[in-house]
Amino acid sequence: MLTTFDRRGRRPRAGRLSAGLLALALLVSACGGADAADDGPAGDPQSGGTLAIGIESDTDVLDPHRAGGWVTYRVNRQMYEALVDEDLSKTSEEAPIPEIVPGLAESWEVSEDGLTYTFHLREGVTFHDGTDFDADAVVFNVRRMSDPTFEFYDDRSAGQTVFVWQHLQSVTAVDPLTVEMTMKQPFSAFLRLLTQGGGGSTGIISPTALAEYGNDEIADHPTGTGPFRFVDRVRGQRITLERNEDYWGEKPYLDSVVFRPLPDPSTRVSALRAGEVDMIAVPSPDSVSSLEEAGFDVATSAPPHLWYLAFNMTDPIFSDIRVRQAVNYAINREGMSEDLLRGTTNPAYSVLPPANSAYEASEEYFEYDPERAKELLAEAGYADGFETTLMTSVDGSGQIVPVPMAEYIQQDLADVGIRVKLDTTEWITYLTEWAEGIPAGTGMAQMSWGMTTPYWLRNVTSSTLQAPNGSNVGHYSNPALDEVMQQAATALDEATADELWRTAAEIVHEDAALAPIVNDKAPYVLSGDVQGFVNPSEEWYDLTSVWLR
Amino acid sequence: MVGYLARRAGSMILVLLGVSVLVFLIMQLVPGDPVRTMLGPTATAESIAAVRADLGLDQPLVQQYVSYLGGLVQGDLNTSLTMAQPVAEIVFPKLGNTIILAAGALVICLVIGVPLGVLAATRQYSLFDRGAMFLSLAGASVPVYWAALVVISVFALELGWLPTSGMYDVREPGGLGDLLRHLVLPAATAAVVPTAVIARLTRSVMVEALQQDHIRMLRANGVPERQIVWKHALRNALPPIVNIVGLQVGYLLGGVIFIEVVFSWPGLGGQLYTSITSNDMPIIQAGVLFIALVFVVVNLIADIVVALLDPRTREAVG
Amino acid sequence: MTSTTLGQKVVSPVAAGDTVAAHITSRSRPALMWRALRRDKAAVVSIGILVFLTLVAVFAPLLAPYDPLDGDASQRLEGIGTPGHLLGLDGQGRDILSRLIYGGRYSLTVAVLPVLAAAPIALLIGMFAGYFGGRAGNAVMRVLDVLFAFPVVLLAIAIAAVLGPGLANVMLAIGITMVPYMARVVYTATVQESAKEYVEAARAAGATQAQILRQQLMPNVMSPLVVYGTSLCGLMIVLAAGLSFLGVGVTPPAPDWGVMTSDGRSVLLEGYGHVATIPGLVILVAALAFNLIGDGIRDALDPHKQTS
Amino acid sequence: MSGRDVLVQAQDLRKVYAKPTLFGTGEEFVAVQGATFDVLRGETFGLIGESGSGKTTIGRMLLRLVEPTSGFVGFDGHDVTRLTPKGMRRLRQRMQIVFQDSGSAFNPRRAVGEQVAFPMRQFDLCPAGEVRDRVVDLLEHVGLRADQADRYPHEFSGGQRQRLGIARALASEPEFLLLDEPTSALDVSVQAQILNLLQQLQEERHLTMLLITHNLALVQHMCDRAAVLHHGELVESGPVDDVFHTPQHEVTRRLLDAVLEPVAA
Amino acid sequence: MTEPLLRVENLQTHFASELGTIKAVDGVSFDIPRGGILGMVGESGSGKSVTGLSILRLLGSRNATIAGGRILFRGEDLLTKSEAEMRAIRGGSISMVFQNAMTSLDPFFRVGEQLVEVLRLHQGLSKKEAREKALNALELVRIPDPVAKLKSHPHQLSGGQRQRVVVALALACEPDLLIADEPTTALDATVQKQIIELLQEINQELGTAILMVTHDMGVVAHMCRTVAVMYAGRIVEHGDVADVLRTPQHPYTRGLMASVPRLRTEAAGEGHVRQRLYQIGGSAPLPLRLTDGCAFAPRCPEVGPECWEVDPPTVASGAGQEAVCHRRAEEKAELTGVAQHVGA
Repeated sequence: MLTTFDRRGRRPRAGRLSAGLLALALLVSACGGADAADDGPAGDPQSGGTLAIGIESDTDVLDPHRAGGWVTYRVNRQMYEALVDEDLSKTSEEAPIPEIVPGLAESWEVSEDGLTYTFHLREGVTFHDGTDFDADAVVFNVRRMSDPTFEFYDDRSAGQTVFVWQHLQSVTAVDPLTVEMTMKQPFSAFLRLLTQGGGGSTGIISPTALAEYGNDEIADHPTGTGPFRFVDRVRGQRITLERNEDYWGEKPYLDSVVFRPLPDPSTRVSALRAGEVDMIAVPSPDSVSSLEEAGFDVATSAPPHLWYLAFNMTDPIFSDIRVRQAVNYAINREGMSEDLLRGTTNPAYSVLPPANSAYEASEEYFEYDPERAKELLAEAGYADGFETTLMTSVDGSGQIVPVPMAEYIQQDLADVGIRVKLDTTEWITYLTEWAEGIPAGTGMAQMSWGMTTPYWLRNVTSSTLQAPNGSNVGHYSNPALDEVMQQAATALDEATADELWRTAAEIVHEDAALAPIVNDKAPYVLSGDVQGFVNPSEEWYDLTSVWLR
Repeated sequence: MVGYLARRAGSMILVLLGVSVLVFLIMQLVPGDPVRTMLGPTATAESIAAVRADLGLDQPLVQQYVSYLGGLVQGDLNTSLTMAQPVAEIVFPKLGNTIILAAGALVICLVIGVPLGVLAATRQYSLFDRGAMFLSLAGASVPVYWAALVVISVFALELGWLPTSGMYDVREPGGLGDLLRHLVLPAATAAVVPTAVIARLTRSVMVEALQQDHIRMLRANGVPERQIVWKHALRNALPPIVNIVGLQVGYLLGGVIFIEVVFSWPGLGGQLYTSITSNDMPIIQAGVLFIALVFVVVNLIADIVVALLDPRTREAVG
Repeated sequence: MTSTTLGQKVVSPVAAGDTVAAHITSRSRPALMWRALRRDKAAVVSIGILVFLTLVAVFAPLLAPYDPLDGDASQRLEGIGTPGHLLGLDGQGRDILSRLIYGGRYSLTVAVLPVLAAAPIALLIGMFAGYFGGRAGNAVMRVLDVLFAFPVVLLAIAIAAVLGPGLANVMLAIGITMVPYMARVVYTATVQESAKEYVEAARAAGATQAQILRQQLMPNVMSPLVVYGTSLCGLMIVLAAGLSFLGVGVTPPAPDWGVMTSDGRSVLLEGYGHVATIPGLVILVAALAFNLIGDGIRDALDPHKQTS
Repeated sequence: MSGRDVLVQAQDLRKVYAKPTLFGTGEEFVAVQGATFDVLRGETFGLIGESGSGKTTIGRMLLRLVEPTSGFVGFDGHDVTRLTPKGMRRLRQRMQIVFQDSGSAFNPRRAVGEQVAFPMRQFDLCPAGEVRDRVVDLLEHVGLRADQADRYPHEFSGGQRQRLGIARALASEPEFLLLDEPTSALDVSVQAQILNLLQQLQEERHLTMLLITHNLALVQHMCDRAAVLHHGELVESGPVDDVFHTPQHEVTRRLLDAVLEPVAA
Repeated sequence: MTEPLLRVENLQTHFASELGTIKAVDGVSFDIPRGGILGMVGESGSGKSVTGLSILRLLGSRNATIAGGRILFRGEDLLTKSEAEMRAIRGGSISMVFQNAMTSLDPFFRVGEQLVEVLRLHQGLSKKEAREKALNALELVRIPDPVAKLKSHPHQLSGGQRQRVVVALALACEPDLLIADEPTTALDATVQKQIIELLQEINQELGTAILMVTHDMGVVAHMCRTVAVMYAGRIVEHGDVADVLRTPQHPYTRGLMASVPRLRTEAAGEGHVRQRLYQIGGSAPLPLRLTDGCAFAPRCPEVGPECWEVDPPTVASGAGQEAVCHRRAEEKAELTGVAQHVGA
């Protein structure tokens, strides 16, 4: 959905008043003077101002290599850049998958055999501390993440970014502006992974700063090359960034950006309503329409996000494909998206999220059909249903509103005779338990995840990545799928790879190995003053284009 | 006095040691692997093992505890597992914020709770007394987080008098005035339960104080009731009030979690809650230890104040 | 007997004498207490409320108009007075009234059971430390000191985090958390009672330590414990609700009142205040009732009130 | 008097308390020092002193309800201070105490009959089936009614409670009765009732009694011999007539002088 | 006849209770002349303390009411005064000391501060003047080292000293009447005697009239000029101390006098038979007054049928001694009958 630039209202007040306070409030609004709606064209972008963003949790470390999670990456991304970037200036409608564009590397070549990547670096780029950006800086950073023999090797960075560097053989500075990376095997997703930030990201840190502050302290002194530079951070209160006046590219309009962690959804919405922040992430679904009514803008997108269930293949009930299919049929994804989530998500029928080169709409799979589900259950010998457990977190990054959603599923499944108990855990604990694999006795586990590369599918279905050695938490194993995914991963060009990934996705669908539920639209709610914000097909955004009216 | 302080300090250290052992033991039992959290779902078993070894989490428990204690003695509070930042840098500012919130709440408790209790006591069984005591009980029975949201909705959104959350304006962090504006709502909400407790206690000790023989003596000497109540009876009732206020500090320090969450107050309570669930041992250890320390010190001060208030014990302390 | 004129034998007191208490009191202590409690209107109303809530919870299947777990998402968040749904529907389109009716099963259990379970433990610890004092008693009190220095809510969260969420675990967490507080009440009472002469009299009559503890002290330290425990029940409902709010409490979709409140808070400011407010008020009423009963019992146990 | 043998013997009794201050234990405080006296079988011995003179502490030490810091207590040949807990419990059957009525001498939560019965059961003095009858007998003997056995302490007046206290003390059929200010909280008319009762019982049961009081008239009325205490030390002792008529010590003289007789000037 | 300093007429003080109205003081009348000392004796619950408190209207409890009568102080009825006027009287012209010296002083304030507070309140003195007068007051009660005592806290004083301070506090504003409610009960015998002597001296030196409420006939004997014996809310006998103690008329007074153990003046000798004390059976009733008749009837050794039904009459005997008793009335009637007979 396109961001609307010209909605009325700045810092509108909430309209509903409790009866007892009506008179008082009327008095106050009379004195204060209600904000007049100032409709009209947005006008030309103008520089200046401070943008305050209410984010859904405090951020992790401001060290791009070490940091995990989207929330942190959204901050780090404004300060750090990787060799390769994604074009985030287009909405999901304009570009369902962000295009890979030059970042700190102006251009690159991949050898025929897919093993050697040569990056030609941008000239005249300096880090925020004045250090020049060059090939040595790149090598320094890559070795920090991947070379245990390196003085500044950091095992946490390595752990976070292993998905990027797992096939790296070596990295060398050919000349001050050229870096060469050699792979042990072809790795078609490599360039896309360089742009990702869900886990660790590959933003380039000033080697001078790293050497000065060390691996642990660098997070307190973020020093990158990005459009914004770090000002200060008061943990739990704010992170302030300011415009990098020396930025090599298009300079931001904003003087500064403040990220304010507001973990409680109601508080976040309140802060926006009260004008304390200009923009919030993850509004509670129920607040979206009333915020819109109150004159706020809602920017949604179609990021590579999938809220899905993994089945426990070691469970005697769920090892039966008919049961898995029945569950898939029994869930009313439309209803959940529209009624419960108030249109902040789209129903998901494909295990590959839309923002993905291999995505194709696959509605033929598992459209809501409770009768079909009952039949399948009867065939499987569960005419009277059965009892099972669904594990879910109570909150967490990208989880939307996991408990109400799980309750929704619970009710849908109850309609076809499956009696579900919910096992709810706080996010971080849940992550650990989830990563250990679905325990015996529990039939399903919920997670939300996704990447713009279809390579992601391997994470959750490959038999080699069964938990606890990977994220295939349901211990799904399908040799045919493994084979296809191996080919896809090592394919030399993206087109071939995508074709293979589509086949892989089809296998997963056929086997009903997962139950995709919804794709988040990642809504952001903005005050009418915020202009130029683009919500792209990613879990993060770029702030250089944003300006304040 | 010196001897007394030394004894109390000794027992304080024992209490704190006990607290640290307890925290350590409990946290061993909390499920969830901090390293897994740290490295995310794509991390491999080897990289996890490497980080665990790096952090010393693979050592036997006793050894972990001893080395922790060793560090503590040298003033080293370790580094947060999830935030990769020295614990002191995280815990101290947040402890400071929590203390600001607790102090704000305490001021409200005292300004409202004590007079309410005194007035109720002087009008024992009157409509005012019953009303005030009923209200204070009701206050103590309200789910705080719900009350917090109602308060935000009324005073911040409907009326727009005060900010909804946070400690400072993020765009232009102001000074004390800005802080105070942000403090009012969370402090008032946090104060509800302790105000009720203090009001009720004040009432009951004042009722007792007003029944004492010397109060009758004052009445027999024609001393005006107001002077009797506020000068003599309250002075006599003060020691138990001071004690309960000390205990309320403990409640406030640990009990403001809900307030901190709803008001996004960057305090230690909320931090500890997150850290418990993410198994961030060093933060929890330090956080709980410092809360315990503040609690113990505040109560020591309360004891000393009580002793100083009472001329019968003043010499023992002074 | 020589100089007495009236007292031929030792004379029995006559009916006109004795104290006020002797005239108005009934036979047994509990009956007396009940008599005093009955005069406390607030306590009587509170008992009525709790009895009502308990009966409603017990007969929930007969009373609830709908399944508390089954909702209709298309009607979600409809307000109070929706046809067929007196108190409206929640975020899952479930009937709030039905959930409230069933919710008592969780919330009232959470309120009462942990306190009941913690009481005997607290009694044991408190009486031991209070009566024997000395080194062992001191050691016990120092351990309690440690627990006091540990903020209650954090301790409950930590224990709940260890045990995992769920009704039973919440109760266990709350129960454990409350032991030191209840033990201190018992301890104080024990120290006070131990100094009284009836304990000395029992000792003079050859009572063993065990007899003194069980027969003499226990009945007397029970009453402050009962008073405190009753008030704690009120606090426990609120605390349990708080734990649900933090996600370490009773697990959804159980219609626990705390869960309901925390469910509703995300829409509290969106014009659907009823979802959180209705269960919030029920919690308030129930907690208040426990507190008022606690007050009532305390007053009823107060000899001054019994006789005046 | 020389014909009678010694039942209770106190020798050089000493009790030191650590003076409790607000913060832990402070300086020591000598409550009793060098108390030596004998109580002869069948007599009433008076222990006279003002408040804080240590008279109550001495009484408690005789019954070993308070552990003496040093000194010796003999009871009919037993070394009370050295008995094992079990031996001590057995001996308690023979020595009992009546407290000053402070309202707390009875457990408020148990029926008084039960409390009077306790020593009977404890010392196995009669078959379980007869306990109830014996309690009723005893209550009636001290001037209470049988139906009052099921009542609770607060339902009695001060005088009645003192009768109960006497009944309880007698329940174990003791030889020695320690009376700790038994009438100081009572009105004079009730005091007379209680004193008469005690005298009557002493005659019936050949009791040996030790009366602790500050009331000299009471001592003269009740006692054969007496000792005067001052600041924890015995300043004078002997037959009541001697002590009262030829007081040797200034303290005794002062106490005698302070007695206000209800006689018009 | 000069007007008495205090005249209490038919005072009725009632307490509401579950059992009905308790007439704690039920028609009590008495006079105290200027400089006089009246002893008011009775057992606990007889209404003697309530009488004292009623005069200053210090009953406190909400279920206590003064239901009738007049309290004339220097001719003015205290029951018609406003609360503010009463405050000026309390501690000013009438003051009161209570039973418990140990707790009658505020432990948190210095002796001097407490004296100064009262002095400034009633006499509007400057701080300095008040301090001087406070010192005078302490000197008056013969406390050793009064200058130092001004700076002492109550807990630093002995029981006797504390009671002296209480007396000083009561006398600081030189009242005309001092109501002393069992001021020596909690004190040791030696201290009791000192305080009684002190009160006597003050009475003589300053002419302060004293209402001495006590249960101790010994105290009455040693300091009072007149005595009123209360039983169940009524005065059953009053008169000069010498008369009442020597020839008590009411059976209750007689019983009271006989039941107190006395110090013998002569040695009893070895092997004497111990005498029993006289004892009044039963215990004091609750003054509910459900029926007419003598409240003492159930315990009276001389009780007759009319005692249960008819309120007893007041009988005078000798110089101002009066008792309220059917028996004495009968006897007197007989005597007068004899006298008349003789005279005729």
